[in-house]
Amino acid sequence: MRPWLIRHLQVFFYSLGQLWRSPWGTLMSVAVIAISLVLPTALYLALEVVDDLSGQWHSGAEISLFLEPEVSDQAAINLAKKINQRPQVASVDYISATAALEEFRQKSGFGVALDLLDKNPLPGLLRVLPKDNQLSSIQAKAWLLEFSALPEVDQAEYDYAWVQRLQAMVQIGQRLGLIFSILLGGGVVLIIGNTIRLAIFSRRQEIEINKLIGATNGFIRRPFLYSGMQQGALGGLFALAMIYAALSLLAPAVVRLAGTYQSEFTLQIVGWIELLLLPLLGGALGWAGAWLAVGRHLREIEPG
Amino acid sequence: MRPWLIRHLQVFFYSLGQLWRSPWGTLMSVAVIAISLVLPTALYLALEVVDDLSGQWHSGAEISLFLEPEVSDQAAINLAKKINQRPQVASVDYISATAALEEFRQKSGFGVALDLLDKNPLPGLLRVLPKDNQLSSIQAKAWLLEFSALPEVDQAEYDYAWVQRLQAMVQIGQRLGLIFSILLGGGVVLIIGNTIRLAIFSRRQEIEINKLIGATNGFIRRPFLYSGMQQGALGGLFALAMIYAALSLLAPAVVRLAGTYQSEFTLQIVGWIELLLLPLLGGALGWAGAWLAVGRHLREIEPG
Amino acid sequence: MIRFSEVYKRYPGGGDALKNVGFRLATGEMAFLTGHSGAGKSTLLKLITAIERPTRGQVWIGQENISKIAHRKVPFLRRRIGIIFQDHKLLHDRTVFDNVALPLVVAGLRHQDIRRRVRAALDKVGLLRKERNYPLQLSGGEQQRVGIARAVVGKPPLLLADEPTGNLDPSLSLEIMDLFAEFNRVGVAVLIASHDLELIKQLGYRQLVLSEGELVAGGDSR
Amino acid sequence: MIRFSEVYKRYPGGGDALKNVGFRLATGEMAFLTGHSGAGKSTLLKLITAIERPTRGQVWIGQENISKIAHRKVPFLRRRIGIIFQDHKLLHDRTVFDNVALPLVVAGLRHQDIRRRVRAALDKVGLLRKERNYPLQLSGGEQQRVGIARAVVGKPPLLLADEPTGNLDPSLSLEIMDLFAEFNRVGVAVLIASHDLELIKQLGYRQLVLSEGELVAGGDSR
Ligand SMILES: Nc1ncnc2c1ncn2[C@@H]1O[C@H](COP(=O)(O)OP(=O)(O)OP(=O)(O)O)[C@@H](O)[C@H]1O
Ligand SMILES: Nc1ncnc2c1ncn2[C@@H]1O[C@H](COP(=O)(O)OP(=O)(O)OP(=O)(O)O)[C@@H](O)[C@H]1O
Ligand SMILES: [Mg+2]
Ligand SMILES: [Mg+2]
Repeated sequence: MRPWLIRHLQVFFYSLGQLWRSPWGTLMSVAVIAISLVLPTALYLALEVVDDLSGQWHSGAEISLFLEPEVSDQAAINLAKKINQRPQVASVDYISATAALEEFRQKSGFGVALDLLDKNPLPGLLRVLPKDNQLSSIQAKAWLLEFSALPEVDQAEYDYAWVQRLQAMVQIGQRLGLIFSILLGGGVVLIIGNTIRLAIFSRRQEIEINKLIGATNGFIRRPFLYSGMQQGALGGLFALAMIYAALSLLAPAVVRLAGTYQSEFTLQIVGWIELLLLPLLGGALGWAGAWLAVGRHLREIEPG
Repeated sequence: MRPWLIRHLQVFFYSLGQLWRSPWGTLMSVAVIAISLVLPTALYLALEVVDDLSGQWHSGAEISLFLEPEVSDQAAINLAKKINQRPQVASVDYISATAALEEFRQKSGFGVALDLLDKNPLPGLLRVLPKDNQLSSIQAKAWLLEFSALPEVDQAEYDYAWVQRLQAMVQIGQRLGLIFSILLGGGVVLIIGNTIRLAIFSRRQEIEINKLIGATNGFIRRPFLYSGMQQGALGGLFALAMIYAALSLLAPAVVRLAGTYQSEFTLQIVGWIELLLLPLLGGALGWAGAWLAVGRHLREIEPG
Repeated sequence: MIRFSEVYKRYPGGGDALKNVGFRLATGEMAFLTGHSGAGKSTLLKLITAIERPTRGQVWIGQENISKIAHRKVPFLRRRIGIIFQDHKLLHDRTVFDNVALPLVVAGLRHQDIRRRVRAALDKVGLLRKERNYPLQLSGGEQQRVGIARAVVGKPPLLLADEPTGNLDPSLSLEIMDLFAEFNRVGVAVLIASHDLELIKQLGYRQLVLSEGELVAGGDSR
Repeated sequence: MIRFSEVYKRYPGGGDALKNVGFRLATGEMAFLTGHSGAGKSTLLKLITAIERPTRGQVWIGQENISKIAHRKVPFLRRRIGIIFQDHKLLHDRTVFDNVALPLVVAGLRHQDIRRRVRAALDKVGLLRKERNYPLQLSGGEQQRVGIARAVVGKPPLLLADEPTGNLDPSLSLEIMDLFAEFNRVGVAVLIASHDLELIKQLGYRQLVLSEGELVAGGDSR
C-alpha cells in the first residue's frame, strides 16, 4: 500500500510543480475557471438574498378582514386569536381603526388631507397571513368566502395584483436561473475540458513516448487528472476571494437599501460554509473535465 | 496589390479549414467564447430593460401639490399650465378631488372603507414631474418651499422614501454592473488568449520549422490572428443565437409582469441592430486575444 | 524469442511493406536487419512492438501471439522490450537523468533503485557527467546514447534498435555496437536494423536482409 | 561565401563547443565538415544560420556580418540558405508536397510557380509518386529525401546539411551526395557535416575536421 501512495503523491507534486513552472498559463486557466465558478455562485447567492427579502415582503400576500364599525377592540382581538388557531394561518395582526388611519397617513403621503376629516372613516382591520406563501387563487377565494361570512367581518379582501406580480417575478427569476445555470454549468465543463484537451495536444510527444516505453493508460492519465483537479481547486479558491471582495463592495449599498424598507437585512446571511465548498466543487469539476478530455483524446494519440 | 490579397485570402481559408478539420476542438473553443459573450450582453440588455422600466416608474419621484379645497377645477388647470411652463418641469397632472378618491380606492385596497365616507375628504392634487429624474434633495426642498407659497396650494410633498430606495437600487445596480463587466470582460480576453496560447504550444514544432525556413514573424502570426478572429466571430454568432433563444423563453413572463403594472412594455425594445454587432465584437476580441498571446509566446519559441 | 510466420503488412493506401516474412530469433541471439531504404526494416520492428499490426500472418514474442494482442496488454509487452529509435524520441523538457529513468518510473520502481540503475546505465554509455543536462544541450550522438541508456535501463530480455548508429561517427558506432554485443553476452536478445554494412560485416552476426518487403536472406530455412 | 574569423562558442553551463575557429568557404565551393560526436559540427552550422550567436569572433555570409545580425533580418538570411536537418524536421500534418512547398510559400511565390518547382525538386530526389503522402507514411530514408527536396526547392546559393545520409543505406547515400555535387556544379556552395569518412574520402572534396571544438584540418592557412 505504501509505494502506491508514494507514487500518487509523487504525481500530485509533480503536476503541481508543472503548474508552478508555467505560472502565466496556470494563472490564465485558473482565472478562467474562477470566473466561471464565480458567476453561478453569485447567481445562487442573489437568489438566496431575493428569497430572504421576499420572505420579509410576503406581508403583501395577506388577507384583509374589514371589521364592522361596532366591533370592540376586545372582540377583535378574540377573533384574531380564534383565526390564528387555524392550521394554515401563519399570523393574525389586529389594526384598530385609529392605528389604521395612522398607517394610512404614512403609507399614502396624503397626511395633510386626512387631517381634514371630521371623524375616522376607517374600520378596524385584521391582517391574516397564510402559512403557504403563495396561496393559490382558488384557495384564496375559499378563504375570502369563509371569512366574510363571520358576523364581525364587514368585508374580506385579498391583494391579487401583488400576488400576480410576485408570481410573474418568481417565474422570470426561475427561467433566468435555469438559463444561467445551463450556460455556466456548461461553461465550466467546457473550459476545463478545453484546457486539458489543449494540454494533451501540447504534450502529445510525451504521451507517445510514454506509450512506447510501456506506460499504461492509467499512468498517462494520472498527471492530467491531478492537474485538472488542482486547477479547478485553485479556481475555486480564486472564486471564493472574488466573491468575498464583491460582497465587501456591495454590502454597504445593500444595507442602505434594506434600511429604506425598515428591514434589518444584511449580507451576513450568506452561507460562508457553503462558500468553502467552492474549492472542493472546483476540484471535482476539474477532475471530471480532465477525465472527459483525457478519455476522448488519449486513445487518438498512438505512436506511429 | 493582387498577390498580397490572394495570400491573405489563402491564409484566411487555410485557418478556416484548420478549424473545420478539428470540429470538436473548434466547437469547444467557440462555445466557451460564446458563453463569455452572452453573459455581458445579457447584463447589458437587463440594464437597458431596467432603465426603461424605471423610466416608466419614475412617476414616484414626483412632487404632490395639495390644493386648497375652494380651488375650482378651472383654476387648478390654469395653475397646472403655469407650472408646466417652467423649464425644469417635465409634466403636470391635475387630479380632481373625485378622481383622487377613485385612485385612492384602487391603490389602497380599502375600497369598502371609503364607501363609508359621507363626503370626499380629499383635496384636489397637482402632480409635478421634474425633468431631471433624480432630483437632488436640496433642489427638491427648494421646490417644496416655493410651491407651498402659492396661494392655491395648501401643502407640497415629496416622496423621499421612494427616492432613497431608487437611489440605493441604482447604486447597487451600478456596482453590480461594474463587477460583472470587469469579470466578464477579463473572462473573454483570458479565454481567447488562453485558447490561442495553447494552440501555439500545440503547434510549437510548426512554428520552429517555419522560423528555420525563413518565415518572418508576421507570416507566422497571420494564421493565428485569423484563427482567433474566426473563432471569436463564430462565438459571437453562437452568442447571438443563445440570446435570441433566451429572449424567446423569457418574453411571455416579462409581458405578463409588465401587464400587472398596466405597462405595455415588451422585450421588442431590445436593440436588434446592436445584437448584430456581437459577431463583429467577437471577431475583434478574438483578433486582440490572439495578438496578445502570439506576441507573448512567438518570441519564446526559437529553433535550438 | 521472436517468431514471424508468413507475415504480410500493407499500409492503408500503399503497397505491401512486408511480404511473406518468416524467421526466428532465439532467446539470447543477436542479429542485424539490413536492406535498402524503404525495404521494410522499421515496419518489421513496429510489428514486434505492436505499434502496427500485421495484415496477415502471426508474430510471436516468447509464448505470446502478439498479432492479436489486447490493447491493455500492450504496455506490459513493451516493458519487456528495450527500443532505440531512429530519432531518439527524448523528452525535451526533462533532464537526461529523468529521460533514462522513465521506463523505471513507468514500471513503478522505488526511488533508490531508480537512482542506482539510471546512473549505471548512463555510465555504460559514457554520459554520467551530463545527467543534469537537457537533451537539446547534447550533440546528436550524445542524444542517441541517451536513448540507448533508456532502452537498457530496465534490463529487458529483448533489445530492438532502429539504426542506432545513424548519427554516430565510426569509432563511436563501433563502441555502441560493442555495447550491444556486451548486452547480448549476458543473455539479452538483440535485433538491430542498420545500413552500416561495413560495420555489420566486421562484427559477424547473423544478417536478415529485406528487399522490397521480402526477406531475401537470413530467414527461416524452408 | 562563408567566413569564420576567430569564432568561439560557449553554451551557458557548458565548456567551449567551438574554440578559435577560422575558415573560408568560397562561393560555389563544396566541403565536408567532420569530427567525432560532440566535436561541434552542428554548433558550427547553427552559427551560420543564426540559430546560435558566437560568444566571440565574427561570422560572415557574403557581405553580411551575422554575428550581430538584427532579429528581423534573420528570416531573410535563412531564405538564402537551404538547410537539411539531422532529424528531418518535417510537418507531420501536411503532405510531402506541402512540406516541400513551405519555403516557397514563405517567400510568397505564385501558386503555379510553387507547383512547378516543388514537383521538379521531388523528382530530383525520386519521391514524385509520394507527393500526396504524409511524412509518417514514409520510411526514414524517404523522409530524409523530403528534407533535401525542401532545402533545394528555393534554389539557395548556399546549402547546409547536418548528417544528411545518417539514416540512408550506402548506395542511397552515394546518390544523395551525388545530388549535392550536382547542385555544387551549378554554382551552389555546399557544406555538409558528416561522419561517413569512407564516403567522403571517395568523393574527394575539401574536409574541415573539428576536434573538441577546434578546427584541426582544412581551415585557414595562417
Ligand atoms: N504509416 C505508413 N503509411 C503508409 N505507408 C507507410 C507507412 N510507414 C511506412 N510506409 C511505407 O512502407 C515502406 C517500408 O517503410 P519502412 O519505414 O519500414 O522502411 P525502412 O526499411 O525502415 O527504410 P529506412 O531505411 O529508410 O528507414 C515504405 O515504402 C514506406 O513508404
Ligand atoms: N544548447 C546547448 N547547450 C549546452 N551545450 C550544448 C548545446 N548544444 C550543444 N552543446 C554541447 O556542445 C558540444 C558540441 O555539440 P554539437 O551538437 O555541435 O556536436 P556535433 O559535432 O554536432 O556532434 P554529433 O556528431 O553527435 O551530432 C557538445 O559537447 C554538446 O554537449
Ligand atoms: Mg526505417
Ligand atoms: Mg550534430
